[in-house]
Amino acid sequence: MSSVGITQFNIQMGDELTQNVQPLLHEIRHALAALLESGKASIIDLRSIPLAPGEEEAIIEALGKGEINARLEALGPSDIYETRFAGVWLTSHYNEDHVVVSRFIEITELPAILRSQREDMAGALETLNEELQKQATS
Amino acid sequence: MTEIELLSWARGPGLQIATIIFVAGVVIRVLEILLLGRKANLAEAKGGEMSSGLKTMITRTVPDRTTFKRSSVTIVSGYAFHIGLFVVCFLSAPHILFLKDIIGFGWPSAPTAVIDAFAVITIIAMLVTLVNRLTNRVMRYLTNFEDLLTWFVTFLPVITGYIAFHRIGMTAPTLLAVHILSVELLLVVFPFTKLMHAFTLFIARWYNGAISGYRGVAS
Amino acid sequence: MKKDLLLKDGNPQQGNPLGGTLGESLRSQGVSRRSFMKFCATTASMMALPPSMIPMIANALENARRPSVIWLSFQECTGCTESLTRAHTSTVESLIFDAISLDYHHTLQAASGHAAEAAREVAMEENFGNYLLVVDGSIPLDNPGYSTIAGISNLDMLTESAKGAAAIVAVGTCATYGGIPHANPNPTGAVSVKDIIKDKPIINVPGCPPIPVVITGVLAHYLTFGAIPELDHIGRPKVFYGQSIHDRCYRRPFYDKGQFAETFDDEGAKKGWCLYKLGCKGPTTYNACATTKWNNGTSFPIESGHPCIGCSEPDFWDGGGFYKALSLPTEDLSKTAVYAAAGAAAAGVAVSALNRGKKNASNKIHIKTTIDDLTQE
Amino acid sequence: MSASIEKGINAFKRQVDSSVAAFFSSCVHCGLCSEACLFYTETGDPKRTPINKTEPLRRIWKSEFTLMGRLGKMVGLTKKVDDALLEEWQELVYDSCTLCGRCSMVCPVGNDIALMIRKTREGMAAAGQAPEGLIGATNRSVTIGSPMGVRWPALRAQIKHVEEDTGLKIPVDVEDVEYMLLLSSMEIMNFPEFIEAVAKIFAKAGVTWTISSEAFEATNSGIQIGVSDIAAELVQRIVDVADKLRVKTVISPECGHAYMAIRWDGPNLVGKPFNFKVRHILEVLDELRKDGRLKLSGKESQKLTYHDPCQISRRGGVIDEPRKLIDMFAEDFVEMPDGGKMNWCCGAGGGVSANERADEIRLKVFDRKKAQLEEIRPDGIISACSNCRIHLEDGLEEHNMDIPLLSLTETIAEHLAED
Repeated sequence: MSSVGITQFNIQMGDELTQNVQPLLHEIRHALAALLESGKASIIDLRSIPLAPGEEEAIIEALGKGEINARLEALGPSDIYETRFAGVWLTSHYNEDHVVVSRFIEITELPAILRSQREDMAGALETLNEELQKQATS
Repeated sequence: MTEIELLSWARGPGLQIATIIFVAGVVIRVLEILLLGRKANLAEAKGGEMSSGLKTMITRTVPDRTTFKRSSVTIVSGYAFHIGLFVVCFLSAPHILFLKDIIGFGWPSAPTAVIDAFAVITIIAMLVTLVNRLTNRVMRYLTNFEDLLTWFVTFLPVITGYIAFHRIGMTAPTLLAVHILSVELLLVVFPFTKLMHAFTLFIARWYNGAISGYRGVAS
Repeated sequence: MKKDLLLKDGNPQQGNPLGGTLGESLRSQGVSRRSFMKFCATTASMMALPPSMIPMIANALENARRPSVIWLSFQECTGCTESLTRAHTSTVESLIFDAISLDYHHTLQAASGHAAEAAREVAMEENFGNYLLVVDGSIPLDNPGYSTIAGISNLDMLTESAKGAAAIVAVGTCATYGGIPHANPNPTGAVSVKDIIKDKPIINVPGCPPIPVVITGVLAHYLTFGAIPELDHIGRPKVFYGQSIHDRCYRRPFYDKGQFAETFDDEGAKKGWCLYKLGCKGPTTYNACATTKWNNGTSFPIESGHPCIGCSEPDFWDGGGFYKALSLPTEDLSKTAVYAAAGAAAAGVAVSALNRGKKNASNKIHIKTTIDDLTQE
Repeated sequence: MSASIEKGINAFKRQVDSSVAAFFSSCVHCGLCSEACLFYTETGDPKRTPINKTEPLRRIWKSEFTLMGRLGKMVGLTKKVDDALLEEWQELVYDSCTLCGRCSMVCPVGNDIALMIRKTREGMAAAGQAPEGLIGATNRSVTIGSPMGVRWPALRAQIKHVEEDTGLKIPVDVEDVEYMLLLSSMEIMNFPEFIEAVAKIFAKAGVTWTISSEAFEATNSGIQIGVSDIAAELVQRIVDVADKLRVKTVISPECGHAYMAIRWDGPNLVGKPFNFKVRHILEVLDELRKDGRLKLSGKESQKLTYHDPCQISRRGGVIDEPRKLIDMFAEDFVEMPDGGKMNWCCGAGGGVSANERADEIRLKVFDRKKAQLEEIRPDGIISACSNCRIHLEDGLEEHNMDIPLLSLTETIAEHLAED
């Protein structure tokens, strides 16, 4: 899960170590087909898969980068971008030390976390009201 | 007793006890046979005893054509399970490691997929031999408690090994412990039953070959 | 940072143990809904729950109440606490600790001596029947003097503290199965929590130490669902201990192909082959190391080239040697075999002498058979 | 003195040696020997599985010569050997086994089951559990000198006939000759042509030979019934005469078990090596062929096959010699399926033909030979054992099969080249 370039002790990468990449891409393909057909979104937690050193990087590389790239600043940064496959998003949550705390592949039209949240909008409305009131009184 | 304790017992004292009984039993039984002795043959020889005895030790592995035709089920299932047992016992990495620890040298192992396939072959073949034993007229007549016991204690390590490898039903330490214990049971039963044939068949074949070879017949 | 939180919460007088839900608490700290969702996603991942459960987790966490937590340390090395505090020092995880009220932890709390014990007593009294008791370390039964806190024996403190607990989390292999103090010959008569407490739900979180994320994951689960997670036959949460290291190990393909490192510095080791022959206990060890990994998901022992020592299993210390492959006998069998063979050879010769004697006797009493001897009278 | 179960058990004990112990230790009850035994294949009765016939001997081995058996005996766990068991086994050990040894060739663990049954007979006989027919034959062998009761005057008369027919002198009791010919009673009574054939061949080859008036009988009932003491006594008679006449080689005639008795068992029965060689008549003829002293003329165009007598081929080692001899005159020779060392027994050897009680089963198991013959449909069957020959004739007659039986020696004599 390391993305901070830690040198792997003793390990020489070989083809046999990346056996998780292909099945995962197939899983994504199925999920994407399901999304198109029935609108059913799905999420894959990369942390729940036993990955060999370098495999996560291989998957990310295979998915590539698409048109949208969003940066979220909430309890540390998060990177959310659409991969070169439309409808396939990669969500990486970091802590304040920029260490990945969780990483998901989302097969959806738009990751839920990107939408503005009702509670936050309500808060925003309140804040805006307050500020306008303040301006009015001053 | 926790499962790790059980496993430790199986790998430790259990194995010690089983090894003592197995080794001592086999040595006593082989000596018991060989030291009975046999009278020297006084007839003029037509062939060598030693050479044809050694030859028969190997050639008797292959059945003659008519016997094969007449008893194909017995022979094929017997072959399958003996070869399967051999591969599973002596070519799987953990087993080689075990043997290496005792005898001091090892050899390359087969891939687990191969071992797994042979385990399945062995299990099927052993079930066929059991059914054959219970249905074949002659075998049913000859079969006694010992035949069923030896089948069972041989089958046990195979099936527990298979289950342990695939982790079916229980957790790994328990499965491994059960597997090792089943091997210990096999070792303990071995010297006192027909399982001894694994050793004595070479003595028996040698005598057979020697007796025939002395008269100039390849047996 | 987390220490600060803990220290702050270490004083029950300042905290508000059961007041308000987690949602309220977070909002009051100015945490946005979006941040909360990030927190929930990470929590789900941490608890090894499927991402589809994130909305449910969010809902549960929103309404969760902060439980009081009392942490007792007995015969231990503080490794478990170290593991926990060396975990991702992230805001996300600290939120979990924000969500609990750690009312007693004698290593971490600022208070000491009578004041500390008083804090524990107060927390126990105020939250009787509701607090979560976390224990690390084993309990000596031989002589209570082997380990005491403020003059109270571990046994007394445990039984007393357990009385009002809603559930107990045994952290580390010492608390769960006796661990290293329990190892042969077990000089202190160390036992696990489960050996003493029989009437409370106990969650075992073994490991030497346990994976920090697993500790927080278990706490998060309790926090989220208000109940203990599903446990295996030796009390471990199945979500983290449901699969063996071997089954989830990225080096498993090498095992299957029969490619093994034979020594720590051979070609096999360099190529990252399976460590089975070097004594790896992965096949008999149940833990989340292979997926969750350590040090912020950097690596785990096998990935670093060292065989698994099976630290989350009972009696791992007495498992016949860390570097002895699992299929190996734990004692010297060749010597046993040689002695047995030698003894048996003598016995065999003796038995054979009896056999030959018997045959000679039968030859001796044999009288030459004639044609008159062919029928019975 | 008389037979008793105690003597039987003692005899069983004397038979156990390292080979027997190895054999019994190795049996896994696979049942393959049954399919090698014509007494099983033709009756389908599992009792007749070869290894089962050795049960009495197995019990003695187990309870007396194995550590476990000894311990078992102390607590009364071993299976007993008593009169009831032996009586039940008589039919298996004597009537249902010709000691043909086919089982010994197929046993996957290498048990010489025929040898084990032969040894079992020792205990059976000592316990008084031998069939009457065999006891009678043994009695005649010892008292008269031949199982069929043939005495010297009868043979002398046959010799006279031969001399008259051929004009050749048959040497009797001549000293310092190369060969001493033994004969089976069956040849003397039923196939005197054999003596004629040998006389002609030897005359042509210029071989010095003789027949002894004191010990001419080759067969040995002691072997068949399983009493080594008696078998030794019968062998000793031949040894004494051969030594007295100072012959170089004793010839065993066309008889299976006679060859086994004198060639392979003989020295071991009397307890010392012979001063002379023992050869089967076919071996002698093949030697003459090799030396160019046996010349034939004329070929047989009929389809001929060779029936290997078990004790001569599989148990005796004379396998190639008859084939080389047949090759001298046969144009259309065909092997029986399983021919050679794996040939099927005719069903009458090992004392079965001397045991009237076994007559029915003897003819029943002939079906195996019949099946073999039906596969190749020969015009004639050559053999080298009078016992096989008589039984084959019986069996063929029973099934209305008209295939003539030929003696190899006689057929060679018929083809002797006139110079």
